[in-house]
Amino acid sequence: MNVSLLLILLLVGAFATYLAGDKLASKVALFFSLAVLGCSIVLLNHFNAGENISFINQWISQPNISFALQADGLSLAMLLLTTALTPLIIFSSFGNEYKNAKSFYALILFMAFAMAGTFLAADGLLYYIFWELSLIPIYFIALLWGNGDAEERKTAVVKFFIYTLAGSLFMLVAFIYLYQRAGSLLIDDLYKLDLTASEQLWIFLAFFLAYAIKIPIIPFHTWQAKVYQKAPTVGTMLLSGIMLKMGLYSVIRWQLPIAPLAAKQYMFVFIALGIAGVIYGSIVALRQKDLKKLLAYSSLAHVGLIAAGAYTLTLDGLRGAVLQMIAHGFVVVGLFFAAEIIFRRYDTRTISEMGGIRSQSPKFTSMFMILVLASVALPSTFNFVGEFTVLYSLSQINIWFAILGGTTIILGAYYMLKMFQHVMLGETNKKIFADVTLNEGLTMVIIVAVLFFFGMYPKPIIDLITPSLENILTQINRN
Amino acid sequence: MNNILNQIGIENYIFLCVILFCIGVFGVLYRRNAIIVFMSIEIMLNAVNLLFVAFSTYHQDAQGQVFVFFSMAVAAAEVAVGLAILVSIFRNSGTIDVANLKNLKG
Amino acid sequence: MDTNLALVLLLTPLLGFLINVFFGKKLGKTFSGIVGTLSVVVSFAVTLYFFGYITVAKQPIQIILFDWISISNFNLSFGLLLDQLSILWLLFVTGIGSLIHLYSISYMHDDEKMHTFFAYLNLFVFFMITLVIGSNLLVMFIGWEGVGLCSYLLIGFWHKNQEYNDAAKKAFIMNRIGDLGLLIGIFILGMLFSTLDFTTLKTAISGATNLNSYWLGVAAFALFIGACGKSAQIPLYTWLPDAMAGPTPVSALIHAATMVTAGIFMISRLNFLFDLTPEVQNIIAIIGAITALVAATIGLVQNDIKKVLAYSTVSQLGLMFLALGLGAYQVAIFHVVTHAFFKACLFLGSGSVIHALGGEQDMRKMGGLKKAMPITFMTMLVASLAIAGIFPFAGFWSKDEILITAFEHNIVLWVIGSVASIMTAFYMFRLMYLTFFKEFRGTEDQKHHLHESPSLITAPLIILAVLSFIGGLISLPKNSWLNEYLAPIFRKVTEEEHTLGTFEYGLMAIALAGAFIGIGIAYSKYIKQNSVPEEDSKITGISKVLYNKYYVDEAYDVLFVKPINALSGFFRDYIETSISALVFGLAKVTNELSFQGKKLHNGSIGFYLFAFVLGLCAIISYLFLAQ
Amino acid sequence: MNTLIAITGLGVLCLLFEILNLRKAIVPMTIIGLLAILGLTVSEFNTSGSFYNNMIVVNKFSMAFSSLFIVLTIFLVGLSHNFYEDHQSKLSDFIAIKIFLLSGAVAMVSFGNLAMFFLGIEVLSISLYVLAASNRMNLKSNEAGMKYFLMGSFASGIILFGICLIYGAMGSFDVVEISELSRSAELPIWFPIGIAMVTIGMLFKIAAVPFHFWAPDVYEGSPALTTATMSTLAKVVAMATLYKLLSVMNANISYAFQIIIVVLSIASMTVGNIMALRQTNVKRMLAFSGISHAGFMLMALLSLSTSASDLLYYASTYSLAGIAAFSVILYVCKNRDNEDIVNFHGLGKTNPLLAAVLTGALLSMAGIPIFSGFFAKLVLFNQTIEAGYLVVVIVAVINSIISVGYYFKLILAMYTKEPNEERAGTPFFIYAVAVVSIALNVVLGLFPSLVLDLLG
Repeated sequence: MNVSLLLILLLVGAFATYLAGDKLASKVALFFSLAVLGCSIVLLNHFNAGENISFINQWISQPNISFALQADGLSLAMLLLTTALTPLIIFSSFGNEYKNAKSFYALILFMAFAMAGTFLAADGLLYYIFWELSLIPIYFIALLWGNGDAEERKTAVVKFFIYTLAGSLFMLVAFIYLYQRAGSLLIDDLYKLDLTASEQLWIFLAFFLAYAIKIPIIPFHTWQAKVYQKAPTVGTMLLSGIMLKMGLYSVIRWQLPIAPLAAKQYMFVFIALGIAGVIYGSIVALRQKDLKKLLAYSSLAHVGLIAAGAYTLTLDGLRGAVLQMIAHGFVVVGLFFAAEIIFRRYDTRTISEMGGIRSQSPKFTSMFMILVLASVALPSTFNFVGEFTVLYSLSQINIWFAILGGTTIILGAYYMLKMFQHVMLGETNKKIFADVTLNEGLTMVIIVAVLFFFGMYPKPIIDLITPSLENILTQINRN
Repeated sequence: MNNILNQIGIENYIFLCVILFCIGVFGVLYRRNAIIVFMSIEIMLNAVNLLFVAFSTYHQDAQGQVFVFFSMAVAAAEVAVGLAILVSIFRNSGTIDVANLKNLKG
Repeated sequence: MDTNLALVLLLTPLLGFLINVFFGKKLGKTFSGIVGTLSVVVSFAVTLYFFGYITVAKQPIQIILFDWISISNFNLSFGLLLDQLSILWLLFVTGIGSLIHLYSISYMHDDEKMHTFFAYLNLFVFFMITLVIGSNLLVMFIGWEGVGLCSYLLIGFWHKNQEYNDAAKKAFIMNRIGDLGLLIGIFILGMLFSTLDFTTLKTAISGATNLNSYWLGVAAFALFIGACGKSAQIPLYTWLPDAMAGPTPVSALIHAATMVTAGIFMISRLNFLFDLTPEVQNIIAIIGAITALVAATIGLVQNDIKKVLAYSTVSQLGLMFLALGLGAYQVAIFHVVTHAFFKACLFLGSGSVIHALGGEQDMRKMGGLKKAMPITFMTMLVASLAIAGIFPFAGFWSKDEILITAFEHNIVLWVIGSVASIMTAFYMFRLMYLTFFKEFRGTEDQKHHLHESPSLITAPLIILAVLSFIGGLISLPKNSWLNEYLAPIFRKVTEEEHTLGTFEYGLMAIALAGAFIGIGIAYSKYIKQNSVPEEDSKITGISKVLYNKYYVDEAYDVLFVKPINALSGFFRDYIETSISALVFGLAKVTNELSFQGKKLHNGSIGFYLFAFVLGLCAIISYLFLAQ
Repeated sequence: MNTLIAITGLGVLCLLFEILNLRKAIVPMTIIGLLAILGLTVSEFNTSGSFYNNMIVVNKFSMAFSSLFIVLTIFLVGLSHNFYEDHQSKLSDFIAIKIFLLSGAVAMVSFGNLAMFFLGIEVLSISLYVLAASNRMNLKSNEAGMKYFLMGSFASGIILFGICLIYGAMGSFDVVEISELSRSAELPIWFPIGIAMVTIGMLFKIAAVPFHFWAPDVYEGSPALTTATMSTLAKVVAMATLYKLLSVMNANISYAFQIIIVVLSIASMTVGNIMALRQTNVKRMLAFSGISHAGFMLMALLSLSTSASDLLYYASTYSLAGIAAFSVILYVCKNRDNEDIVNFHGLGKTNPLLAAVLTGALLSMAGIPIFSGFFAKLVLFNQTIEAGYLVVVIVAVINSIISVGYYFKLILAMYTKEPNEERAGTPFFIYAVAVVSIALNVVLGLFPSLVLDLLG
């Protein structure tokens, strides 16, 4: 039993969903995503039992490309994030009616397939293919099932597509160049390479372009807010919950170990960029009128911090980054789902048109409150663990990084509570806010439970990821 | 045969043919009447044919002359097709001025 | 055994919280109130057990529950530490906590969200206990932020009023500013000593030979900023007066007795660190003194009964920090305890007044309540005497200790402290006179409804009044039980003991005199001249400045809030758009090129062939040149 | 060799069918015949040899490309059934012409002698002239034919002149001799010029900048099926021939010449992509995209000795995608006077299958992974970087970004716009061709080694 099974299952699921027809599509998709989740948990056990669950096979002889899926702790963690969030996201969409549902859910599963592949691929080209592949489903999801004015949406989505593609194509060039040097794209061979400082710099930058656009790091973030706003909430969840993490994961897995010299030499620049993102994102978020846009900017701030952590090249930085990735994945999905719940009832995303929900639905309010608190990293939530570790690593590099990055806990509290106050509190709203349905409540509860559990007991995840991160660190410090 | 070539020298043949060829080219470039353009193209081809013959003599080798037949045949076929197209154009537009063929552009 | 008991102590309030959250509505108001109260009472009982244990065994109990976060150079476990300090704190947190819960059952009975209220209170107690008994800085930080959260929830309890929500938000964010400082301090300590556990940290620091005093100082200062945020010191004090938006019991519990003392707790917890950084200690002392004075001055002219109490709280906290800064931790703690008694009493009393007047908080519309509500009056009088520092009430001893310590270190600080306490005496009795003496100034129907509060409200008042009367006994000069008790925690306790000479008696006399002076002024102004503070509009001059709290809020608004929002608008409207314009610009350029190119493909065969020939010639000639 | 004869025979057969009133049978029979020929070719794949004293030289290269051409022709013939429904009487002629065109193509890739090369290219071109103008009553078609004819024959003149110069320099038409001689002594200046002129002639055929001007006009004017033929078969043939010409005739290609190729390739892709952005006529747009693809394929000429298989792969993926795209275009634009992008509005709703096919084809052209176009670009980039021309690759990358712009314009039109009206009928042949070709494309993407190892 190895990881390729997962991908096959997802792919089969995608087709099955499409064939199931509009009526059953959502159920089938949910079934398959749950199956995959279970499957990945089984794999996790196998992995912890020390079995080899990798799958490596020659694919193209000339150029020498292999179909290599390797699962170490890091990959598995991200894989679990993907396979855990996918069913949640699908389940969360049960409240909505989608035209042509079969294609919709098939695309979701296909995207999950591509993203899982990205996290598992251990061959540069394979990785790149999955990376690109994940772009197509989200493109169509955002384009066809998105909301708002069609023309505006089109521009936003096409911009997003071309923007990300542009970035990744330079990564492709970098990969080809690496292939010339290594004669193979297996990640282990790439780690073995010793490139000159200038080569590393160029490769690093080529990768950086791809990742900075995907993550996004300022100033490459302009696609984000609009797409988040225009995409259907499910798409937004996929984007912000998992797809962003592809970029961050790739930084840790590919960029840093392959070009460590550049990473070390220009560490401060990239940390500074990340932190600038934190502050910039938080400040822009302060005065957003659209709830989803506000959340988009908040996530810009958070990923900025994560990126900064990753670029510190310390164990804490990397570990904190990964923890924060997972935590942020859940929180952001929860928050966007909350936005969707409100939208289902008020049919608006404009903050000024909300308010007074608390007196209508205390249940929903408390869940939303918890999510807000988690996203501002209140201790005992999962995000605190990540944020603390990241900030600690920053403080080890330079105390000022920690102070500036730490402003996120002030500014974050500011814009989140401001948002909460205007969305939930105040005089009872005129519009009717039906109490949360069972499905909605269940989704929320699961997310909240995860956040609290790992907030108090992150040990399992830490134990899972630490060895592979240490391994990566040794690669980074190899010369 | 041979001595003539010696007296005159292959270069001159080449120059002659190049000049002929260029005449053809300029004809194609500057004349607007399709028929004349065809003729100019023919001039180009024939210039080449002449050169073929010259070279074949120069090399003492018959292949060149054989090739000339090929090229003449091909040229004939080409012109046949060309004229056919020209006729249908004349039917549809009533002119054979190539400068009027500007419907397809941009 | 101890572990389980400790867990009971910690988790019963949480249990109460959960019960009230999930079943509160079904339980009904009274019952949910009882549940909430019981859960705290249970923890109080357990605390008493531990108190007995510690006084006998003198050995702190350390409990490791599970591994929590791992950092590269050390592991953080989720552990509890029950030593003299934490148990002392637990005593009055849970003790006063249960009293206030009891009080709230009656006080909040008319509110339809009573169960939520109790849920929040229990949650607060839970987090407060976590804060106090956490065995390392990060567990403490959980409680630290948790109580901040609860205070946010409780200040904004009446969430339909956006002003209250603003106050709540303000409190949370101000606390967060402090929390950042605390975090930075934690980071530095972690880097320096590779541990955040209190006991190991203590041994590490006291054992260490060559300490990096610079970083140590930075850490101490950062931690102090955290304390400022939580304990409402300058410059982060402005949230506390606004926090009075919350229900009165909340003000009593959180914003007077317990949460705001967290900063003092943290500093005394880390006394071994602060002892090594005298500069920071000086800063603390000075900040404390200034805060005491400033807050007191503002308190002089406030007309909202709770505002007065709030500012007096800030000022008292200032005095405690003064003591901390002078290294007299046990003195500060002494004042914390006594202050907890009488300030809780005062708040609850004011609560009962407000309750009686149907929510009226303006003292100008009160008066003459003495006859109507004698118990409230008596208890509040005791408490006021205590806070004013009248012999032999609790406040007298603790405040006097502080002043003596101040005098020993620095005369100026002593002067400031004394002035502050004179003012305290003044505004407290201003409050008393305006509220209880003379005739009633409120509306008619209020007058009709005037009544003494039910026993559930008065009982806690009485208990607290008694405590604020006898509270001083725990640390009398010469034979101070408190100092004995805390001896294991602090290093220099013994040197801090001062001999009772005539000189000390003199200081006591001066302090006492000052207190009487304050009361006297108040008496002459509000009883003799029978004057009532005039309308807000008529207030002028210095008192206007004071009445408007030195315009500090406005200043902050102009200095921080407005600029950030302006910046946000600027980013949103200009930077964002211009960046994306840059991206779109590239697309536009290519499109324009394409447009120009269309003209080139003009459909003319002549031109096409011309281009053909041109290309041909170019290539041929290039080849020639290349030859 | 047998392939060539068989194909010619098949062409004659088509004409015979007409005489024997077997019009119905023509398309199926031709397809069967071509399949048989394909089988023959594949079976002979490894038997290389030379015939008629080196007039024709058969080797892996020629075999591989010949099979590709045959496959493409099968698709084109399949499409013609539906395309020529209206004027059945011409059916046999058009199909026969296509077959002869194929024979010319095969001759071009398996020539051993410049005479054969010249004949092949003329057969190809003349058949294309005819096809271009085949819609007699339509002025646009006439104009297209005329433009193509004039410029084509002009180009033939250039090629002929080039051949003549080569002959003058070498005294032989036999490529083997020529290449030996070219290696040996130092040569008269005519020789490189001759090579250059022949190359330029071929560059015209593959529509590389600045010899591309005819392409958009002719593509737009000609009947859609002819356009399909030009943009897939003809372009690929010309490319392969050019490659063979250069690789056979002088393996040690001069640096100056490489520079020229670099410049032309960069120019072609840039001009092609940028011009395509603003096109509303789909055929014209694909013409420009074809120009850019020619630019990509020119990169193969930078590493002549090694990139044969890469070129083959690129050619097959590109032409398969082209066939798929054009089959959809044929379906959509049947009975329309133009091929404007408006006709594609809402195809995603009215005919999701074909819309998906077209999307796939465009994605493949854009070089999005899993479609073989991506791997084609990849291997070419790989070769080019190995040859040391990183700059070209960077430009190519930037160009592929631009290209996404217009490919997605079409996709957007299909999925986001409302359909203007229903299209009736589901012509079997078109569906078959579309699905099979895109399927082949994807298969090539999943197993690139199938092709990449053929000539390795």
